[in-house]
Amino acid sequence: MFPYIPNTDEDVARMLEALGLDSVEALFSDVPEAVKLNRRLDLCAPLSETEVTKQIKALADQNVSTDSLVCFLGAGAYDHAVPSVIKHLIGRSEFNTAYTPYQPEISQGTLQAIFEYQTMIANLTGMDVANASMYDGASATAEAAMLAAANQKGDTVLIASTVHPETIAVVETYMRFKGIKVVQIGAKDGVMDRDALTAKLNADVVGVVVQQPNFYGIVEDYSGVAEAVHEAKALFIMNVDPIGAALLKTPGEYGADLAVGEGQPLGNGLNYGGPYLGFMASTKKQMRKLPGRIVGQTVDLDGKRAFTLTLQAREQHIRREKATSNICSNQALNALTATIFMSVTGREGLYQMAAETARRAYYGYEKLLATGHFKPAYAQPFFREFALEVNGGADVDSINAHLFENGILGGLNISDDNAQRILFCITEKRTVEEIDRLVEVLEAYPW
Amino acid sequence: MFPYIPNTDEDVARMLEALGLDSVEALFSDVPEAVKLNRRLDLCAPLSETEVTKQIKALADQNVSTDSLVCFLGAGAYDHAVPSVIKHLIGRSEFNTAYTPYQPEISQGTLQAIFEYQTMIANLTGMDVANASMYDGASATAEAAMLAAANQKGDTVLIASTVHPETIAVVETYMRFKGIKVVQIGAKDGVMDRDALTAKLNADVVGVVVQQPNFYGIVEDYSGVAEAVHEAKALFIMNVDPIGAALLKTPGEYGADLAVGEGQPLGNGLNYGGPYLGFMASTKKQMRKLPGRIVGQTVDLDGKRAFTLTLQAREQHIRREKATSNICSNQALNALTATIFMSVTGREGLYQMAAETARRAYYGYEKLLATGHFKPAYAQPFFREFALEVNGGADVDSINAHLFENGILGGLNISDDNAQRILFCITEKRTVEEIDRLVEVLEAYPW
Amino acid sequence: NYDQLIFEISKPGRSAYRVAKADVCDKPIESIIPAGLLRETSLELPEVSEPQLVRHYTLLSQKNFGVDTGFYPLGSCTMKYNPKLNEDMAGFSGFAALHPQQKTQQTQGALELMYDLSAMLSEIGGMDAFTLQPAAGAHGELTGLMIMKAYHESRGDQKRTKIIVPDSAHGTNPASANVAGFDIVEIKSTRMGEIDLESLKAALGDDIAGLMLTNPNTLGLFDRNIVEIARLVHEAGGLLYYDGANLNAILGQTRPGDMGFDVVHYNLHKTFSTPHGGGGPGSGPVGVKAFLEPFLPTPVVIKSESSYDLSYDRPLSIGKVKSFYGNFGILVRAYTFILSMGAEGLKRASEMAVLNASYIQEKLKDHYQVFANTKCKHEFVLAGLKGELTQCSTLDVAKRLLDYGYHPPTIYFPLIVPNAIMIEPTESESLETLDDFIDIMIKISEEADTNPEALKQAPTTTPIRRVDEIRAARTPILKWEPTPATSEEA
Amino acid sequence: NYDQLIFEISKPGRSAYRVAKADVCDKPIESIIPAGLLRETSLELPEVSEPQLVRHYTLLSQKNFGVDTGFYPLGSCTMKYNPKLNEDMAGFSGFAALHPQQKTQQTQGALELMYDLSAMLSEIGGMDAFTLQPAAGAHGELTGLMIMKAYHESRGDQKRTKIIVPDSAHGTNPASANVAGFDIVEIKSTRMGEIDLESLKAALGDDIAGLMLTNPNTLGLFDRNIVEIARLVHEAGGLLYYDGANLNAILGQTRPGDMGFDVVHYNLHKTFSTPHGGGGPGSGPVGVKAFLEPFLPTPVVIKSESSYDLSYDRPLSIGKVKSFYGNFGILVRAYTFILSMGAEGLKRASEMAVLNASYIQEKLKDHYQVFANTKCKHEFVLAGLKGELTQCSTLDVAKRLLDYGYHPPTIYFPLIVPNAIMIEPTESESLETLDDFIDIMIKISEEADTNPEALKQAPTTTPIRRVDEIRAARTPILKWEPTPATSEEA
Repeated sequence: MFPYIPNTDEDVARMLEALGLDSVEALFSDVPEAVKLNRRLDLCAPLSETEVTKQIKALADQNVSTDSLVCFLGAGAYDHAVPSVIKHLIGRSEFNTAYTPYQPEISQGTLQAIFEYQTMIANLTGMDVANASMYDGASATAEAAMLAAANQKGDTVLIASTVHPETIAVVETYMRFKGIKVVQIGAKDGVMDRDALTAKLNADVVGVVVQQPNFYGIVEDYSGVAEAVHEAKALFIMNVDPIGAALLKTPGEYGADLAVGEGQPLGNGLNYGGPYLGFMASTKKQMRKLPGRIVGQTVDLDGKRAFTLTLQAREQHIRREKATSNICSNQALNALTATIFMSVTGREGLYQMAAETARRAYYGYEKLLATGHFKPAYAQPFFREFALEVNGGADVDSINAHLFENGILGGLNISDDNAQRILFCITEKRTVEEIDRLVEVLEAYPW
Repeated sequence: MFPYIPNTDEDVARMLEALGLDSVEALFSDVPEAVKLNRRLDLCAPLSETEVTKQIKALADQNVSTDSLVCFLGAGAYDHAVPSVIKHLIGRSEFNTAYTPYQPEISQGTLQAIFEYQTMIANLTGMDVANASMYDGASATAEAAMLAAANQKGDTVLIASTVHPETIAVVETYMRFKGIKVVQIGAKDGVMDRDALTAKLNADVVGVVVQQPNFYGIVEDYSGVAEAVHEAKALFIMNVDPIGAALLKTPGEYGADLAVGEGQPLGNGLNYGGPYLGFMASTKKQMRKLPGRIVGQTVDLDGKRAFTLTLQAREQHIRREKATSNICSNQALNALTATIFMSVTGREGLYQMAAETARRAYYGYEKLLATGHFKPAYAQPFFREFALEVNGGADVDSINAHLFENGILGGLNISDDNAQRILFCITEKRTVEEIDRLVEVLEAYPW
Repeated sequence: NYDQLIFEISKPGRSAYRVAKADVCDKPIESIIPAGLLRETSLELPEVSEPQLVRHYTLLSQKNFGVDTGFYPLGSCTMKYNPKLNEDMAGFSGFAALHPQQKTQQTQGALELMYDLSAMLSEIGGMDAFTLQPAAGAHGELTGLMIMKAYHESRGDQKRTKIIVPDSAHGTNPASANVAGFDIVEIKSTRMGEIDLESLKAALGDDIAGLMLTNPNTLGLFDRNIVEIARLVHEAGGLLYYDGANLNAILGQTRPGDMGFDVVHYNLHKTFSTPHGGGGPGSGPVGVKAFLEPFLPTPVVIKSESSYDLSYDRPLSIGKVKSFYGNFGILVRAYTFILSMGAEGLKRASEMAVLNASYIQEKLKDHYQVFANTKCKHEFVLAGLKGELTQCSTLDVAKRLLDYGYHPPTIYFPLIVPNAIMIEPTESESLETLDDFIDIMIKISEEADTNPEALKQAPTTTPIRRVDEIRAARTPILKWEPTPATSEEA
Repeated sequence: NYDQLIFEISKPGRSAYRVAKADVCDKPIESIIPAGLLRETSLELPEVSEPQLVRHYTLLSQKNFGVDTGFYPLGSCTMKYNPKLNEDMAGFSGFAALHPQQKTQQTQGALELMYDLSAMLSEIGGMDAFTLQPAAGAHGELTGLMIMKAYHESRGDQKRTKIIVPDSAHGTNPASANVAGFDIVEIKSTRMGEIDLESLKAALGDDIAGLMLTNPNTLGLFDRNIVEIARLVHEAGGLLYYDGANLNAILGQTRPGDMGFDVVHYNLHKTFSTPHGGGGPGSGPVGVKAFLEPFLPTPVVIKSESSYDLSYDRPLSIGKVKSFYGNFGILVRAYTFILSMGAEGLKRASEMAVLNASYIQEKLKDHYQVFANTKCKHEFVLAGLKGELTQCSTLDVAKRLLDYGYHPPTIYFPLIVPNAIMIEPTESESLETLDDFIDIMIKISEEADTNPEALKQAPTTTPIRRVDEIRAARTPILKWEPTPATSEEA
């Protein structure tokens, strides 16, 4: 017997009898002999829970995770606090064993939570509306570019070179197959080169993509960008960090048309890169062009407030090849996680988390500079990450190896031929003791 | 603000106003000044989740648990498999944030689960009825002895010296204050000395307590004991292991009046000794004398099957000083754990778990003897634990230290002045590789 | 509305579990354990698959009401919020997978936690030492009483065989005293549930081992004569036992130790937020003044310069009341709560628990019978519906609350208050919830007059309606039996 | 019936969270980040305490139906049981706390798991290589189609700009082809939902990049002409894409690779038991034949003698479709499922999924309209109620099922079946559940004649009744706004 399969031999016999069949094999008589497998799959035999657990725990134990390292690594995935209630609530099986809420009468839990999520994302980004989630920040950015390409005249997407490389890569893949050009806007002192933007903005451009804070952790000043982009009849797309958004000028304030971003920091674990979630918010004007699920408020037959999937005319199951996107399953449980996270921190908590992150990052930054082994890679304000250049050219990989031996997960190596550079990340989770220890261990490196 | 307290300053002001008070302090004006604390409690300041987690994880990490050791230790707490569903189901807050089911209309979940538990415990022990749980196996045994003392004539409880020492200790404490004598029945070759029993059984005896398998893991033959005990007008109380009960002759089959035991092996984690649960089952005759909660089946106003706490006339909140026991809160969530555990394993799974335990223990026993470094302490059949005497007198503590250095948690040291003895435990969770490695590491000990 | 027992969805051959069979030792069991020692009767446990099982217990859970699903003002039970963080901390494998028989060198973190927790509990209660061994409040009472008895006996004072218990006491108090081998002297309370000093004086004598007291008492009132009471009992050679069930009222305000109590127990599952679990596990640590420390159960966690250890060498100890060291997993939860709240948070918790109770009392006092119209602490007691001729009872009020989505208060306790309704909101509830509860309570008091059937038929919105308790007790059905029809089928 | 939004239980000053403030760097934020870069508008997030929050989402969850609460025969979605063990394995901190930017020397276990899982998926599907990067089924389709396009382009075959999609296909098929930059050629299916060979031949040409197919198809029927179809497409220079949504029908029986498919995607959240999460996260790995391997997204997990690594140096790769390596946590769950089931269990799962569907089909075929009365695989499709003049619709049947405690089947899909009711029971359900569902379905078909209002008014037992979809779409309310009254109060 298999624990997950209730049918007993007697059940099977009864059901076969009802079907007038004499064997289970007969159920597959319509599979042509030519394509029948006719052998056992070359996989393990069924294992007991104890065996499975031992085997998989052995794999997990081969990794050295941030559970046993002090993490100063960011670059697209962030070690912010994950409030304890999250796991307990998303673990409720009414949430996690449900599927897309096609039947609103028995799905108000998921639907209302998404409605709350949409509200929070819209409020966080300062936009009018948000959808129910995308796969991740990178693909959400690509979808935003696709939206621009589908609705604006032209064949070119501009993307700042200060956007995360993984995001640029995903945007490039999506655009390549749709026949849209991707042109990068160069950087100057770590931020988008405004002159380059001006030079490249023309009638062929459908959208301009920037990131805040950018890949180097720098808080860029995007004042005036929206106006320039709109003059070129293109959409201004901002990829923003959701923790940073509590503190920094919002896409809405900058006049963006679309705000996207990676929602991982909103209570989702690191999980070696996924599942995370992408978020997407827009102005009212773009509302009916948004990809993916959207939940709206309405009433039921008795006039009672109710929530339901809406604006489905945009979606693939109705529009098929004319749909604005092919997304179907999204990252609903991660969006629920983000919703609960933002409810836990609330207005003040999220602001404090962001502010404390900035303060601790700044503390670490000054302490690291004080060692004399680093200088700032860029003279720019930053939020949570900062790039340092190694004085004297010591090798960043070797520095990181030294940190690792001391239980510290160092920053990302972003060196190039010209200089050895390291991108440190400090969140509100890092204690002063941990930051001091990072500095201390670095001091002990054989410079 | 405190995350667990919703009242805002404004709420407090409004409520004080309604009360006609001008400060929170005024709420405590009835506390005499002489006993007011008037200083801050000397405890930490409120900590954030991140801080609490770091601090407590540091404590947890100071322990070397069976999660990182291969466990051959038993002696009252057993490393059997804990099916994964248990945590997910007992984590449901409708179960774990409820209290004693005083209101049956909104507590059918807990009540039905306890009814299922009672049924399973009765069936497992071969008894007629069971109560809803006791604190642990040792105190359940003491309660059984109390029951005997309250209802049988006499002032003496006999307890086999092969019962777990912790259980004997708890029974002695309870009896001491109630003015009941506890007399131990000596052992011969690891099992209760029948002649000693016969010699000590007299009219003063209210109950006889034995354990199966006994403290040394030995499966004792209790045939005929019930008859002798009953002849002395005493109650026969068997403390049995619940996994072993699937395989071994039951208390019911031996004619016991009361079956008690430690329910930990039924899906409860080791938890450094608790929370576990005690179970207690009896013949129909003793039903109305059982201590603690009992759930019964009845019907509701509409005639629908329903469950409710029953026979409460026995209990402290009704009977006060005339109650048969003072127990109020029991170990309900652990009993639920046991219920789910027995539902997961089911009839066949629990038998297989017991049988596989016995087979692997036997395999390890033979392998260990084959090293030539041990001889059997007793020539008796065993179930999961077996006592070995060290040949040549090497020190058991030193052997265990050697095992620990190799990631193995050795058996309990039960040496005395005459011999170095070790009590090994092997459950169905131990793989052949792990057992072989135990032997291999032992071979490497500098004998 | 799901209504099957796990046995009723069982079918031979199903299983939710696979046991790996090692390919060594294929011996039949009879060759390992003689056949005569083996079970002969069949093992009647359910046979279900995992999907069925999970659905069964998930649906069962949905028939339960918990703190996480609604307001649970069950007086004397302190149904406060159970922080999820507590669960996570107790779940660390360094605790959850720790074996109680491991050497103390391997369990230093656990021992440190217990040592620290004892110190914190001592500071909170003004006591000198704690045992964490008792598994619940009543178990703590028993332990404390044994300590008191052992103390008197150790001084050769064998005649102190009686414990004074007020008539307002929790039922566990006299029951525990009885189990500890004492005789009980019940004394009357005043109308406010306070100790009647004259009755106390009359009861005191050289046969009295001590007095058990809850303060604030079971009416939720703080006994202002506590200093005098303590003086009287001590003068008579007795000891004072503090029932900590109501500790949530006084954190950071006053301490049992400062009031003169010699022995206390706390309910960690009440005051310190560990989940009640449908009736347990709880934890009932017992604190004592220094002169009673030698009598604490063994082992005691001790600290040396560099490490922690377990001390068993305590000749005056009462011995053990439970295996090993107590409900350790519950201790971790309570420890987490104390760190999370800190000194300020614990004080605030009591303040808000008292404020919430006082507010409800104020708002309901004109709508229900009042027994003792005075300042309450964390809970208060109403004396049933107004209108002597009402057709409805306190039980009806409780059942009607179910229809409105509330767990009823404790009813008919304390015994000294007729038709008692004992309300304890705790600090976890919002003013909005309190206001709504108050509105509903008032509405029910009106319904009692205008539509008594609504109360008497209540509840009607719950998975089942009122149950036949008498039938349950008269013809007890305490376990499931296959019906003959089912047997035939199988 | 709880009906508040989290914003409606919010009150200024409440908080469920405490952020520790370090006592270093007390600088105002403006001295770290210039004021001009800071947020000016207020941040409208709820302010609630933790007890309120936990109760809110607990009560919300209770308004949901999931596999753990009942039968969920949603066709094409494979709502099988989600083993709890999967969750535990994904929760190991060695996985859950692993940072995607860590060096591969620190992530060997994760890489080994991905490498092994790819190999297992290849064996199951008869493919040669897999990417685990796509986050969902549709994402996998898109990835697969990009690979097909990149392949043709790499051969200089620029004119293959079209993808053939049958009219019975899942909506994602044409949508994905469009997003991948293809034009779509829709071909008709036979009455059985099989590919019409003549239509296929007519559509094939040197502008065709490939054909997307689900087999068994969306009617649940196995397309017996699959070998001929593969031959025709390949002969015309096209590739075959296998939509793995229906893979649960054929595990261990036949393999897409053996049928001639060049590219496949699986839905790990369907066939491999990972929870659907209310709509995700899913995982949509894509498998290819060896000649397409160079086109897989980067990075690819590679194995050397002693270790695993991530290879980015793949000049023909389509690039990246997602950050990092895919929904890794979902991969762990699927891996766990495969180990738990083993070769025998996977085969058994498909057998029982097909048996269960066949059994329901057999029992319902006389009570509902049958579209294609033939052998089904893991699901089957009914064509609505019998009786041409019935007042009730397929939607009414679905809504009536809610009253009986069942999640309805997929309805009005596939589009080629009028009034479609698409039933997929999966292997997780017991015969008792199937029989009860069958009885209810028959009862509803009778009610449609005898008491049509019962269907048209359904559901009446759910937290809400039918919703006004038109209003939702016409005047979209997509986020909560404080009502003026609330604003004033605040």
